[in-house]
Amino acid sequence: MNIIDELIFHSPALIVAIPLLGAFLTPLISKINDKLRNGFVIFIVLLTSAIVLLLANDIYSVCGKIHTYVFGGTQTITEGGFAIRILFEVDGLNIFMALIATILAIAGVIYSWAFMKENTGLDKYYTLYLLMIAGMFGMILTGDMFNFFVFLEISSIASCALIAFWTNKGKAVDAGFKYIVISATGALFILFAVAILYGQYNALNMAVLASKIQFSFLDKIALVLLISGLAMKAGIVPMHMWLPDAYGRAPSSVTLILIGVTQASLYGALRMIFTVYGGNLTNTLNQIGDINIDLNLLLGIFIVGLSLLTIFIGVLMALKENNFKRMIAFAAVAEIGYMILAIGSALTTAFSTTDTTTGVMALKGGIFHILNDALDVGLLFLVAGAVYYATKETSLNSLGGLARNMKYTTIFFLIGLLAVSGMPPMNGFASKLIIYQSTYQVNPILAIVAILCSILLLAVFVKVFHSAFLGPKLPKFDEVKEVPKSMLLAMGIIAVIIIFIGLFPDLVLNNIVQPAVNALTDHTNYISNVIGGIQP
Amino acid sequence: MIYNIPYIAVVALILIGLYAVIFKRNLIKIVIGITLIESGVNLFLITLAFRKDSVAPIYRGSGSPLMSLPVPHALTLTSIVIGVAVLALMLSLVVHIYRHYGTLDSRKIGGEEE
Amino acid sequence: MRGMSRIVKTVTNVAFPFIMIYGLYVIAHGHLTPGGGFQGGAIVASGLAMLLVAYGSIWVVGKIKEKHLPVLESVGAIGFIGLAFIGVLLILFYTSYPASFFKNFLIGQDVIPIFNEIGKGLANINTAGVIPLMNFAVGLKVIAGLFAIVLVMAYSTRLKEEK
Amino acid sequence: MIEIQDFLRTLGTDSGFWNPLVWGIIIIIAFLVVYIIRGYGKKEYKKQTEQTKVFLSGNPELEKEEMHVKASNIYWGFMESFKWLYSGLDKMHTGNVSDYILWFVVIMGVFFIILGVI
Repeated sequence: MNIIDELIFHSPALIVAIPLLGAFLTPLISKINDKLRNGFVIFIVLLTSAIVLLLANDIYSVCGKIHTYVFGGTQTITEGGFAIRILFEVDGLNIFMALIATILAIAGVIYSWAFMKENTGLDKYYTLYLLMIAGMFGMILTGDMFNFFVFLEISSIASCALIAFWTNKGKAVDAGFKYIVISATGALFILFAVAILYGQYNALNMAVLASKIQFSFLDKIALVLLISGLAMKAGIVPMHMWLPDAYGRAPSSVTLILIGVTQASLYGALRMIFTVYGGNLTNTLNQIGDINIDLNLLLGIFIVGLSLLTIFIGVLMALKENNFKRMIAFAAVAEIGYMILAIGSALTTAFSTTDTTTGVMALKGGIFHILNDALDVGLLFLVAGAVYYATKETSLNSLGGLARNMKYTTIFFLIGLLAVSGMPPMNGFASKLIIYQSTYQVNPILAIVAILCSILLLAVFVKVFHSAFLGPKLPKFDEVKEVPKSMLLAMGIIAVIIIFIGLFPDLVLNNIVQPAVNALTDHTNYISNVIGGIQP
Repeated sequence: MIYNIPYIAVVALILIGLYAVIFKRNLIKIVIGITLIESGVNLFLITLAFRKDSVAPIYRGSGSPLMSLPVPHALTLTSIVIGVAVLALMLSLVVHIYRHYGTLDSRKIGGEEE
Repeated sequence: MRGMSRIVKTVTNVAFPFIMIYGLYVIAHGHLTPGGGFQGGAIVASGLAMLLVAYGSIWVVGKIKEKHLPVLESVGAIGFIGLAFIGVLLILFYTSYPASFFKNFLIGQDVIPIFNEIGKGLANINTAGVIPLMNFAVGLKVIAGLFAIVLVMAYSTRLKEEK
Repeated sequence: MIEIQDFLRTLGTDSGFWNPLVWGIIIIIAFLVVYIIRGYGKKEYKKQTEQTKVFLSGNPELEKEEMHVKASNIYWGFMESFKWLYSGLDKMHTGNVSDYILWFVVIMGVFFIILGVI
């Protein structure tokens, strides 16, 4: 084996370990020089990204390949048949989420260079930032339920401290406190569910659990606790209220990673529903008369109901809001609604024997939208941060006429605006088209609500565009200059990716999204690949 | 019955914790509520490890053939460590909130206009 | 925070060394008996917190340079992750070694004789390869981290009293 | 690996399609149309003359800050007609952390009932 093969073999561990090592090296390096520290952090993130790309290349080379990495040993199962080793299991969905996280991490780190320059305590900022990135990657890559909980807590502790990073503002500290209360409670209920599952099956590994699960009474309780805990972390209405607080008060570079953490929670919910409980999804729960109510139908209808609420309330609150970042945060809530709308519709149909294509298509749209949402909302938050950096204003009421001084920022905002409201030729169009199409086949009302809310979303951002960037040049903003180059570079990276995906959606759909969908729907492949057919 | 008492205690602890988080206004009491939930979950994990007539998994020479499971012990320990970190973070945020607003009433904080 | 009465200080003086020794014992024997890096570190940190309560934060801050604690904490964390990394990095030098992250490379291998000798030798006197070393690293991190937290919190109460 | 013609493949659904080439041409045509229309504009427009001054039917020009439509004034009618909805939503968003957890418990309870556990 040459060095590249070794690197690929060890990559799941290295992706988490390198940011972790970098995080604790940062305070030591920042004793030497500030610029060196910033460069070091960027180097660490780029190194991690390179390894992610290597791993992605490896995963996509063979259809349905799952890379299993064992910590501290070589066999997945110890002598005596105990599945107690910690495994990292990387399949199409994991690597898809890891690619999203990579883009966000690179953009965030580059953005931080200029954005956080005037703050003190930057060594702690970068330490926490890398810890947050490590936690996010860990949540995405792990194949162990308890390990998932640990990384969830790592990422939420680090992100909480970063939300409250501007401690001179009371609201930021308040938002940080709310976030830690929410995430601690959610994570504890997830831990409770993990404990229930462990008590029944003596296993913590997702694949082993998936092969053993019986769907007994206790498993139902565990499912409820898992999904509601992860749904709260993912910001689904009516558990979304922490999200505008946290997104709105955190520094913009932190918000970017927070989006990744939120979506990692969403990934966790997907993994729990489709993989761990995947074999039991068509279990009949109730019989009313002649009608059998299956689990997937019940779960799907519940999730669709929540998603409609999420889209609707998110958009309506965004229309009313006058704080720039809080408004984008509410729009982000609505965007999350689109994803779970697609996932819920997929659940209602994915396992019926008569209609197999609709469910897969809805799932495709939903997963594609995860990528697009991260990029669009991330770009908008970066623009909001740039506006704050230039003007020190957060309220839209006191902004105006910025397009005259901040040309590039305006263009980036326009790109983000078009993308988030699903206009061609941006990436939001492709995924929303698939979502409308597939939900229309499930129930036309769903598609109608989705399209209406998409139009309202456009209205929201037209309001921002008008009040912040258009209009006469205000005298108090005469001195405003374009933001520094590193911030423009970070926004540019995301904007270029948005336009690329927007122009060639089919390419992305076939090469990146399709393996993720396959990984979700084919849960027997997951089990047999990871534990190798051995029944522990 | 006697073996069910820990589970009853788990549910009671979690419910008391949730009660404190939802209905108490003092931030310190909310923090205490979260710690109570955490203790409930930890107690649950520890209880799972115990088998009837089992001994701690470190004594090899004792007569009993049964050992309690070591894995949930490790899980509980990790959970406690995380709990300490969360507790410290929450309390330090409460200190900051008190410095800004001069109160710990959760209804009176964060409502000011900018 | 101001110091407490002479009785408290005297009792602290007597109890402090025993708490330290006990905490360090728990760290050092973590792989054999119940305990380990975190538990021992917490014991040591609670001993230091007792010092803080008895003598007051002003006195303690005068004795300890607060900015050195984060460095100590980082060193502990780097030690832990570095030991885990060595398990992977060995592959660079010995191609047939079954390396993996968190590999316990000091015991049970024949590829690297020198490590094997040390590992076996130490294994005979009741060690477990890298686990005690990791316990030391974790203990260092926990002592520094918890003490820094307690110190900062005591510091903030001092500010309030001055108001 | 990815080949050149993969870039030009069509994303097709039953109700629409997306082809980079077709849409690229359409966007270029749209820009051309815009450019042509722009070409019909006034040629005698000159910057920094009396022409560019604001003319409000002879009224004096307002301060720049008053000229700009504030964000809270946009969609005023929409807000007004949906007041009943927004009053409910405002009541929901209390900003109190206890209520957030209360919603979580409520959703968990609903979920318990739906899955038939209780």
